Amino acid sequence: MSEALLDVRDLRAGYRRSVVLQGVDLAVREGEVVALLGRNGVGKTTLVHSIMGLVRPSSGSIRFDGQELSGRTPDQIARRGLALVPQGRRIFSRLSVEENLKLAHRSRNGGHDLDSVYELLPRLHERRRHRGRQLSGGEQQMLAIGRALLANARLVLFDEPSEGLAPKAVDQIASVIAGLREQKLSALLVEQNLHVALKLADAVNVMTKGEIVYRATVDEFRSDPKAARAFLGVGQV
Amino acid sequence: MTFAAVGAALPGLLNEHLVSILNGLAVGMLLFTMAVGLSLIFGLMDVLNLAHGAIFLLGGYVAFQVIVGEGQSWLAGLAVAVGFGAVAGLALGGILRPIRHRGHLDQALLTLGLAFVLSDLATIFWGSDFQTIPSPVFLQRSVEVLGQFYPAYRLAVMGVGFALAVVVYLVVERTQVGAVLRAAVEDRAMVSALGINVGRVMLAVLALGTALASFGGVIGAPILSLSPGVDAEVLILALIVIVIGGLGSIPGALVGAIVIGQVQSLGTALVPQVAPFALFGAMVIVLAVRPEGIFGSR
Amino acid sequence: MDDAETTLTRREVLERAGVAAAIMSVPAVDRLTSAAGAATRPARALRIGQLLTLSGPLGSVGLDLQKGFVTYVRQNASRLGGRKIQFFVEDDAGDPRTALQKAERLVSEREVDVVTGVVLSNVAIALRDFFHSAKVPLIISNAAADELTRGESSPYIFRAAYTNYMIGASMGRWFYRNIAKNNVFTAAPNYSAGQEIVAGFITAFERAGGKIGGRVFPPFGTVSDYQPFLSQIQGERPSAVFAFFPGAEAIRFVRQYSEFGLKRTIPLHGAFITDPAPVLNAQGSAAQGIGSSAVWAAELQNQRNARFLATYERLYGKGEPSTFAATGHNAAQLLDVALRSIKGDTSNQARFLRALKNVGTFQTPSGIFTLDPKTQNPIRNFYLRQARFEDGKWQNKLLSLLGSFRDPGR
Amino acid sequence: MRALAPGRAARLVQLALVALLAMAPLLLGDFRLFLLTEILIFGLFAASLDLLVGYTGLLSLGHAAYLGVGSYATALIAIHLTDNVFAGIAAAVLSSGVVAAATGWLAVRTRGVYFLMLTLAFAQLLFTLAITWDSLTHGANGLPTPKPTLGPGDGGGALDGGTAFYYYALVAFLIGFGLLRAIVASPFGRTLVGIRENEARMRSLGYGVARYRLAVFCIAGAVAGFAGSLTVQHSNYMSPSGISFEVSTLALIAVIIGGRATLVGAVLGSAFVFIIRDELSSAFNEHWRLVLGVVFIGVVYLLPRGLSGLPARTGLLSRRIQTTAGGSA
Amino acid sequence: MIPGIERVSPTVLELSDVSKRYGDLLVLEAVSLSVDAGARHALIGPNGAGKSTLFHVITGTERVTRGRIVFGGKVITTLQEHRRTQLGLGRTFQQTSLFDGLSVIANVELAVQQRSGLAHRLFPSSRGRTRVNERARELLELVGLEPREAILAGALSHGERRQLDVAVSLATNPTLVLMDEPTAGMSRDEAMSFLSMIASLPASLTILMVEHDMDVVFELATWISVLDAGKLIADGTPEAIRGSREVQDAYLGEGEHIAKLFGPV
Repeated sequence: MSEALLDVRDLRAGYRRSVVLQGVDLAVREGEVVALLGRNGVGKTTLVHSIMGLVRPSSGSIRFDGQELSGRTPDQIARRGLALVPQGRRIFSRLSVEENLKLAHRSRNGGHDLDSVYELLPRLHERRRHRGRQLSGGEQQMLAIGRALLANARLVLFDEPSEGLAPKAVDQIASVIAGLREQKLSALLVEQNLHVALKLADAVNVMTKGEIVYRATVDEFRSDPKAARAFLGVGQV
Repeated sequence: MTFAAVGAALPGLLNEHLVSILNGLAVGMLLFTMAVGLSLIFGLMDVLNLAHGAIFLLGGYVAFQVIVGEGQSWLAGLAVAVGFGAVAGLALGGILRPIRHRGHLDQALLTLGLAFVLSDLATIFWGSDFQTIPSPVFLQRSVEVLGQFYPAYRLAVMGVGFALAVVVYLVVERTQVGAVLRAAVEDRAMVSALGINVGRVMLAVLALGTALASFGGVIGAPILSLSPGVDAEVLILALIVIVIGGLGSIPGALVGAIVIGQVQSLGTALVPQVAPFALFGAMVIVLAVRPEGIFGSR
Repeated sequence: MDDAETTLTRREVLERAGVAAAIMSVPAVDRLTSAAGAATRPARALRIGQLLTLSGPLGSVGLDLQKGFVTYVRQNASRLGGRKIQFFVEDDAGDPRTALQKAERLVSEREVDVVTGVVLSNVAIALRDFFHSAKVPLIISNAAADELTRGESSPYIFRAAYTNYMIGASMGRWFYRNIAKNNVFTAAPNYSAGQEIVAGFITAFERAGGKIGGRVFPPFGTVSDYQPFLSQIQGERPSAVFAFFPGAEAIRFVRQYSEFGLKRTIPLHGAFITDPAPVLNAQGSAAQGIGSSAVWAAELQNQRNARFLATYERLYGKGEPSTFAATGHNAAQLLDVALRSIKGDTSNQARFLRALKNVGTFQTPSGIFTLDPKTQNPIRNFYLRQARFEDGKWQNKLLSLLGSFRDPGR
Repeated sequence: MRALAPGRAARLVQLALVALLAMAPLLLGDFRLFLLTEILIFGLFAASLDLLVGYTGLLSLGHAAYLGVGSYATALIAIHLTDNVFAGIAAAVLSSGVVAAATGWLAVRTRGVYFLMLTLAFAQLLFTLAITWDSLTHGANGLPTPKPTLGPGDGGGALDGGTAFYYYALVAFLIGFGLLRAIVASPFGRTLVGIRENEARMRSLGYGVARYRLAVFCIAGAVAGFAGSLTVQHSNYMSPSGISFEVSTLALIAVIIGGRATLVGAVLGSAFVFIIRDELSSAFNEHWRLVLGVVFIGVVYLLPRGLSGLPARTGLLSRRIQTTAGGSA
Repeated sequence: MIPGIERVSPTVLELSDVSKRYGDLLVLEAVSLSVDAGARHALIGPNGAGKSTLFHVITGTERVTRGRIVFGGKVITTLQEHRRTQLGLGRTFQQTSLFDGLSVIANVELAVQQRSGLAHRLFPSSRGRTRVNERARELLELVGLEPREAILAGALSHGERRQLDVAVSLATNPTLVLMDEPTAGMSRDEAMSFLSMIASLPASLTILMVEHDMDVVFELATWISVLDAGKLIADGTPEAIRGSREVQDAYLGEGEHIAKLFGPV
């Protein structure tokens, strides 16, 4: 296949003293959803933040559509076509739903606009005048997704979208993402909920201790006895 | 709200001290122009701009130079001063940039040093004598309010202050620009991940805040007179206003300004002996009861 | 002498050009004379310390005192009592503790023979014990605290200006005769100068037969807005108001008195409320017609005043001197007259002090001037001046002589 | 756990400095000696502020309040009771400590900007009180006080003349400064640094943080009061301007310029401020503030550790710095 | 509790019926749990299970909404954090929380002096100081940081910081140490050496840790409690937990059948 849309090579990054990413390689091709699994604290969010420019990598490269992103600021990266659905949603709690959405909006021909997002996520339309802090967790997650859609990005980074949600809300979010996948959305999906990840992704990467230690298609993963152990970080793979 | 409560509790008070109340509003509105910028800058950047008073003073001097020195119109003076304030804000942004990563106390210290330098530069250019900008000719009269005379200029200041409060409120609460601002106060990194250049937003807010301070210096000059020392005086008042109202809150700045205006005016009228203490007393009480200020959130 | 020159030259850096030029020229003259008379080894130059408030809101007062002093010196070939002189100028920034430091410097490092100046009362009070125990004469050219002429007097402290009592008292009889007899209100900031000036006024006003209606004392230094006090005055409907406010407070009070409509119905007059020129300019039309007392006026028709005005103009350009320049001039003249009586010989300090104390009566630009040997404080004329717009600018114009006044002492 | 275990060389330097200070009257003229006395007293005041700003991380803009309380206490005792220096000092330390306890009770509960504003507010309140309470403080005119005496009764052993007072002030300074040194080197001082570095962790280690903050606030206040007492005894005068905003600001500037959390830096900074003010005020008229402001900005920018951090920066004396860093840290 | 396994040691910490609610969100639901003296007790569970909250109510950072916490025979349910520490409840932090501007030994001394009652002393005896210093050295030796004692804590590596964190916690003389994800962010080597350090700690010390790394858990733990969605779903020896179906479901989601989850390590 052609060159990947997102191509991360030997990426190292960290905070102050601790090196969190110790040489990560990862690729997402156009129209593909790639899941990134791993327990807490292995560096998944750091990886997402490095791609988005929120953490400055110490070495390695992040190429997006052939261009180097490493060293650019988050706003520059966002304008090149990446969007983030962050861990913990990070909704602007004092802004209304609609203001949250408008803030993220970058128009593109044939892309999403406010109406199409409301159509896709009708709950947001109902609550468009409510402030961010008045939403339930599931609604906030939808808003975070809506924000990413309105950015009309070419690649969306989902950071644990099911985290901290009630089972019903997890199902809803999962079906929204599944719907987007049908529309050929390219995405990197960080998850701890294996069930959700396996349902939504084309390929799976497992990360432990700042490295990707396992990579496979979803089908391979399901049938591989080492897979679950890799996922749980039990024993060396 | 304060207004209504006072009026209801003491029916006679309103008539007897109407002028004091009115005047408290005028003083409050003048303080608001100063405090709102200070508060916005703190809310967004975590920088307590102790040079805000110096910019107030310099803004007044710049307008004085244009209006009295060059004989230009009041409006021209105002425009030049506001422009000057905005440029000063941009410069301040540039100066603060290298120490952004240090704590906000270091940044406060830097602005304290700037305040020293700026106010001294002002005395080099304009001396230490009092300089006053006469109020615009059409406002140089008194208006009768319930049998007492009241300076038209102060009514105008009050009106402009209110208008400014409304405009600032609307811009921040109702426009896209304002939404960016509110969002950035809450989560700067996320705003930038949405593709918005937060650095530019912060510069804009700095420029707006200092332009407002400069504006305050111009409209305050006919009332206060400009001289060294006015900068510290006004800065301390504005700090009290935003601490009472809650750092970073626009409604807080408005309410704080009105409260302090009334303490200074109505308070002096009612209990002149206590008034000098009331200002700081009010702040100590607010901080003791509600440490984050009336509208503050921590 | 080099020392003097460097001191003064350095000052020149940021000094308003006129003064600097004038001061600098003093040692220049000295240099000429000392070169010529090197053989005769004249007595060393008289070292004069000037302790003035030169920065801050009252900086212009200090500067005016200095200009007046220099004007006198220049009128007399840069000599006092026949002696060459050397100036050492220190700025107290209006702060008593700074003043003490500067006084220490003048006395112990510069070894001055006499100190003049002092703008603020609290500075003068702080300095009193210092000069008393340092045994160096101090000629105060402005600070007017009563106590330095009364309970806290010192044989080393002389005054060339006035006491607060005199400032207030000068307006009493005139007010009774020309403005109002009953229900007169006083307004002054609540600190000692305010209280003392008001007390002086009330003493003289009541002695003339008047009755006071009430007193308003807004807090000192913390009020930027007099509206509550003005409303109070308005509510009491007095027949007239006597007021004293210093500097910025005078600007605000007079302007607001007019803006809040009091001026239409209640006449306002006072002491020092439309002085000096920057204050009057800032007050503008709000000051129109206000009468206040002063120890000097430009229009005074006497030979000495004419010379004073001419020299002043030559040194500092166009622009009328302030009354502070006049008291600065008085201080220099007081010193000169005393020195002349002992032929400029200050080697015997007791004699020098006696000469100062018994300097007696002499003519000054402000009219006849006598130093009361009992109080070491002047007996002098006060004049009534009125704020008017004339010749395209705001001015205090001489109206009449209020009389000659003295402080009763203890 | 000797907090500061400076090498023998550093101790020699200290001894030499003290010796130099002791010989100052022989080396300096009257005015310089006067100035040095002022610097020592103000330096002690600034060092007490450093206890808050540098060691505990509390930025106070109103420290002059406690200096002022001490000054007024001493002035009033001297005027109404006795001019004995020890009575004056006792009254100053006690009263400023008490006022610091009362105001600190509220202040230590706040952080950052709020702490800054509260301390400023207390100082302005006391300033206003000093101006208004005419019957006690003589208002803005201030209180001239009699010369202090060392002996038991009034008039016994008057501290007359610059040299006598200088030695008295030097001893007082060394006692006060030594006390501060002992405090920062003590477990208590270590506790303060711990609070500055990581308040949450201190709590989890079982420290009641508020109590320690209050304690240091009181100590800093009492030492400031001590310096206030010396101030009055030196100038024989006290007025509200001694509590002014500018006094607090200058002390803060001295601490920052000299270097936070060094104590010696506070004294050095005071010397720097005084020299700029007194030497430049003749040369630049009132514009010494401009010079001080520029220097201050430069220090904040380039020398976060102040002038006393300069040797480490330039590589000079780097060995000494290392040993002290290792020992003190 | 798994039948057949007897608990013989006395209980150090006992939670009865502890619930915590944030607004509408019930984060902990009637959790009852006891920790035995000398245990190496691990608390595991998927993300969002409420482990951190449980931790916080034990340390006192948060208050319980309902329930009772008994530590060392004393009810500490409403006690302030620092008071709990004084009773012998130590902790390490998920984000290592140290005094970066102080040397390694000074970090430990700060903790030691609190326990020895020296903290508020202005003029301690030199014997007192020496005792504090000696005790701090002992602790550094215990965690293997002794050679680094003069370094600023801010200059340590990540793994070393964790070691120091443990030493600081031990300095408060705890009977129980709570460790919040002690190996998070460590490389594998660091984690393993950290593990052996923990293993070498005196057996009298009780440890309760939240940990994700199953290697660490099964290597170290003598007892495991599993939390899911705010409820305690399993509690037992490592062997018992390995076989638990509920635990498997909690981790993988119901109906995900993937090979065997916990094989022999």
